[in-house]
Amino acid sequence: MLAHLPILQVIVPLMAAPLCLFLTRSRLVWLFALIASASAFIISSLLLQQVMASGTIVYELGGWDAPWGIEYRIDQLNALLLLIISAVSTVVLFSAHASIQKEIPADRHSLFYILYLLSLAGMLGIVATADAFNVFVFLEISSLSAYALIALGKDRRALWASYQYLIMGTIGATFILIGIGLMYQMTGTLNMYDLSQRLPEVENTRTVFTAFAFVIVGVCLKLALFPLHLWLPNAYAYAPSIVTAFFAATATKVAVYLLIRFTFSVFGLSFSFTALPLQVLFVVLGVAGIFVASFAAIYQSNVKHLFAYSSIAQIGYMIVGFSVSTVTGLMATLLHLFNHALMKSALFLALAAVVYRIGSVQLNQFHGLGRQMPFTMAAIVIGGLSLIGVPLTVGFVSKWYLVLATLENGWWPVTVLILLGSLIAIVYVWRIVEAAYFKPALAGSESIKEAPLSFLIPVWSLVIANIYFGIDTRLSVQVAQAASQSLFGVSP
Amino acid sequence: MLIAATIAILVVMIMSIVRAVMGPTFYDRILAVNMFGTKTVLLISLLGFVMGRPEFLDIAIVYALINFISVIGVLHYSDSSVFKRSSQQKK
Amino acid sequence: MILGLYNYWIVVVLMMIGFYIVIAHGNLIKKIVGLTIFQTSVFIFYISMAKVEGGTAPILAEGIKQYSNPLPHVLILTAIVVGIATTALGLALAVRIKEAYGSIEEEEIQEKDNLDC
Amino acid sequence: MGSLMDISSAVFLLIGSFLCVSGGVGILRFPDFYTRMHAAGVTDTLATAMILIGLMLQNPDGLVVLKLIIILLMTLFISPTASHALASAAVHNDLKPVLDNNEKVKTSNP
Amino acid sequence: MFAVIMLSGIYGLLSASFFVAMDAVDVAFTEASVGAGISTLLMLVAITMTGRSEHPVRHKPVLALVVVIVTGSLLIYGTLDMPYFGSVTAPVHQHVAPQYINDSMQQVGVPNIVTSVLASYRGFDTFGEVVVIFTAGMGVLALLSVVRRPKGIAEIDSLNKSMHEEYLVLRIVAKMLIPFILLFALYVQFHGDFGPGGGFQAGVIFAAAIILYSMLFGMSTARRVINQSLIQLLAAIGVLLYGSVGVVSLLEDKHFLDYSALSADPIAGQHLGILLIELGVGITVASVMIIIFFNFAGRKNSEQNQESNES
Repeated sequence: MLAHLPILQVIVPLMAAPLCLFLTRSRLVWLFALIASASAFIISSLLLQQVMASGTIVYELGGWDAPWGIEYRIDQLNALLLLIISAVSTVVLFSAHASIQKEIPADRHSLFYILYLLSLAGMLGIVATADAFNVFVFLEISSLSAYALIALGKDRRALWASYQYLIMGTIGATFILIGIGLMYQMTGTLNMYDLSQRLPEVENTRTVFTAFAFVIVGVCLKLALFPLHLWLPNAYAYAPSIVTAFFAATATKVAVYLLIRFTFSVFGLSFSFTALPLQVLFVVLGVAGIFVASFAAIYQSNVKHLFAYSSIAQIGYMIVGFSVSTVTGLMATLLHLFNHALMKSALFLALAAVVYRIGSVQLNQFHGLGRQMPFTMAAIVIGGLSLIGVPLTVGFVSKWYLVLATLENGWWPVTVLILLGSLIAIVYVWRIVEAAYFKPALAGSESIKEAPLSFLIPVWSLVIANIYFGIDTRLSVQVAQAASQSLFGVSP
Repeated sequence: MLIAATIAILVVMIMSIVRAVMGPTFYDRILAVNMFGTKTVLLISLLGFVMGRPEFLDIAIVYALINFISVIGVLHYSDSSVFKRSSQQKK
Repeated sequence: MILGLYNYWIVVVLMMIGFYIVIAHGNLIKKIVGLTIFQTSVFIFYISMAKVEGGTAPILAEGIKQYSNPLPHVLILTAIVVGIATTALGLALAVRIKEAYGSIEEEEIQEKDNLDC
Repeated sequence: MGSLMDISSAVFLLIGSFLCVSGGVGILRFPDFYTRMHAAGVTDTLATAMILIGLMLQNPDGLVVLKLIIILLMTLFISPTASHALASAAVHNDLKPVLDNNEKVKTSNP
Repeated sequence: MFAVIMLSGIYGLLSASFFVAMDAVDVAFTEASVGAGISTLLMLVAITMTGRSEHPVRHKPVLALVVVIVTGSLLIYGTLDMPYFGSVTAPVHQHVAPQYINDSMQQVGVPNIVTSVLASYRGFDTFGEVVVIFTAGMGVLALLSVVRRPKGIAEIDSLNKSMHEEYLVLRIVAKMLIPFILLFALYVQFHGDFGPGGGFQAGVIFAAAIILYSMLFGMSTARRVINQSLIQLLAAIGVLLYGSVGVVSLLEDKHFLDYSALSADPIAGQHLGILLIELGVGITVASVMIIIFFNFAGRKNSEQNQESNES
């Protein structure tokens, strides 16, 4: 069975989703979904081991050879992403049962799990596949389920946010579709590896240039890169908390993965960074994103909004690392991918616990929570510290490499700006700390208790991972380095 | 001769589009769309012959069906919305 | 010579009409109509890419040498399905928005949203 | 024999096309809805029949003719039914003048 | 608003005729039933629920225009280096496609190349497509399903009846047509190997017949015929049927969706595999379309109910 791991990775959650309809009780469905997600996690860790040991795995679906059939091609980069997605999904799903009891009407519970699994399967599918059109199909699976999940939020603004996301997401997907079509037209193939072989022959044509532009813009829409980020804060803020925790940690990561995959593997490094002034463009957008989103975060009164804006800022960091386009820069991006998934899932899951107890995430409701929910709040503080990039947390590791990468290239103004951006992060994290620890508790809030264990265990396992990977960086750095080196090695 | 018939049908299709755009009442539009649909059925059967592959008449059948269903649907829903409004007026 | 590309230009114009409706119109249903047009134009683009001069439909029959390219047809079949799925979901959302906000105009919803905050 | 078939097929197609075009002119030029419907409904059925029969004569081959007959039967069923439904719906709503006014206000400014 | 919907319906029909002219018969089939049929119907239902009035645009969308023009001109610029329309030497026709055209008969044994590519070579895409449809069905359920039984259902029924008495002719014709449509759907389902058609188109046609029935005979009558939860299970079964074909090939230690695992003779295996997965596609598509439509219409009925209760 080991040879079939790549496909099992996607198929397990995908097949589990319709099976959920046959189970009637909400708890059973939850257990089933949890088992499916956990097995996806186990598969992904096995895959990562295999890839690190023996290099890229190629799996042909339907037994047809590559350019004619669809193939899965797992290298270090995908394996890392697969691990992140399935791990976050499993941990988050652990506390889903308690959380959605409060946030979603009872008759929608099994639908929630179905959509959740579909979305998970969609993301895994995007990451695992090596076929450009297959990317589009799985992108739609994950985004359609995402729209529905976000719309399940209690607030009516969830509907509007979901609608906006739908419009933006569909435009993005259609742009990607146009880009794929143009590429196909010039090369006659859809397989990514085959494309990378055949694109250099035609790389000076205007069509390929247009294809590149469309793919990049489409991916950036999904990525919520700075000027195209407008859908993200509301979608994250009004979705059910579990959904926010899952998407904040994974959805944009998948888009970053696509960006890296298309620029590095498909179009090739030399083309990607000469056709458009991509380097300058992305540095400017990335840095602008960091500042605009961080400043916006300071003025939010809804904590979910606050962290959503900080997500946009973090995407800015990833883009800066990406635009440096050296091994170190890409490594920093990948590390930040990994680390940001850890911190954001911890933070939003802790927020889910807060919602479970007090039913709101307005900052002024947080007063005195530091004493009433000490463990949850401590988790938020550590997550926040990680967001700032304090040493001994994961945030420090990735910022360190980012700074190294920019200095290596002699971009010291960018370095300064990155450090300044981190200072702003201190401000917004401090606002939460201030509200939770230094404000008197609200009247009538004495009854608020610590969150149940079903929240605390996943939150704290994420927090401990945050600290562990901040101290013992061997594993994450090793994988990220291998991935970025292979990307630079493969690209012509 | 096939070509001539095709052209004639294309002309009629354009005419019915014009009617559909101009209106003026909502029923005119439905009428035009309905006519457009039947003409499409004809066009497709003709095209099959023009291209020398007349096996594709299945599509024409589907068209006829879909056309019928959508006209019924339009009438059904327009009627019920009218009905809704009249009930509101009674209020 | 340049006329050999005319069909793509028509497709581009159609696409842009759809795209314009999506971003410029405030009515939620109209936006979805625009989205449909946008997507359908992309389908037309793929299909016209597949056409071969003198070719016929890719169903094997005796005595026919030249077929059009079947691959884009397959892709577009899939994409049409994706399109109708998106449309259905978008319309469902619009209906719910109408129930929750009492309006399907972008600006009014935005105003009501600002009041909520 | 072959030429006879061809000629008759051509004649049928020609009549069909002519009817089509006249229907099209009718739908454009007639003054109000009911007359337009008359033009469309009448020519639709006959023109379709003519063209389909013309096509049948083009290729007298089992399955194709069968399908053409199916299409013909379906249009013979569907087209008058649809016209009938349309007309009755219009009449039904015209009987309520208030609604009619509403209708006009709404549709003249869509 | 109605005009907009009508015209978009026409656009669907037109693009479908264009697809026929471009030799894409399968696509035309689908676009006809989807673009002109189902999606127009859905939009109609949606606007009856949201109201058909529309406010004039107040702001000047200059920015939108600029974005559109920039994108458009980029695309035009991109077309300049494209191979000419219909050219035989375009790379599209040189690289992957010829193999499909030349070898699919030996490898898959199905004359319709589109079907063999769809179901066999790129079978996984099609699996994704089924899942997309399934996702949409579940999403619509999550958004629109109404739990409580509408109270005044009998009242609505009688209203429906009075409304439909005018449709007497329609009803009789429909009664004659519906069995034929269902039969035709089955024909399309199983004839997909040889001519245009296949699971998706058959599913849509099947669903269209049910929708026609429910429109003419009232939603509650149709509900009596088709059980809601049964149809949800059917949607899941379709996906599972497709997936289990793949799982069987995994168990035989072949690659996922390798149909040669199904039978000793590879061609027979391909035939069986394609038959099964097309069936899965058909079941899922038909049931999801019915789910979507019923939930839209059911929501509308319950809305009307509330109104009539209020008045």
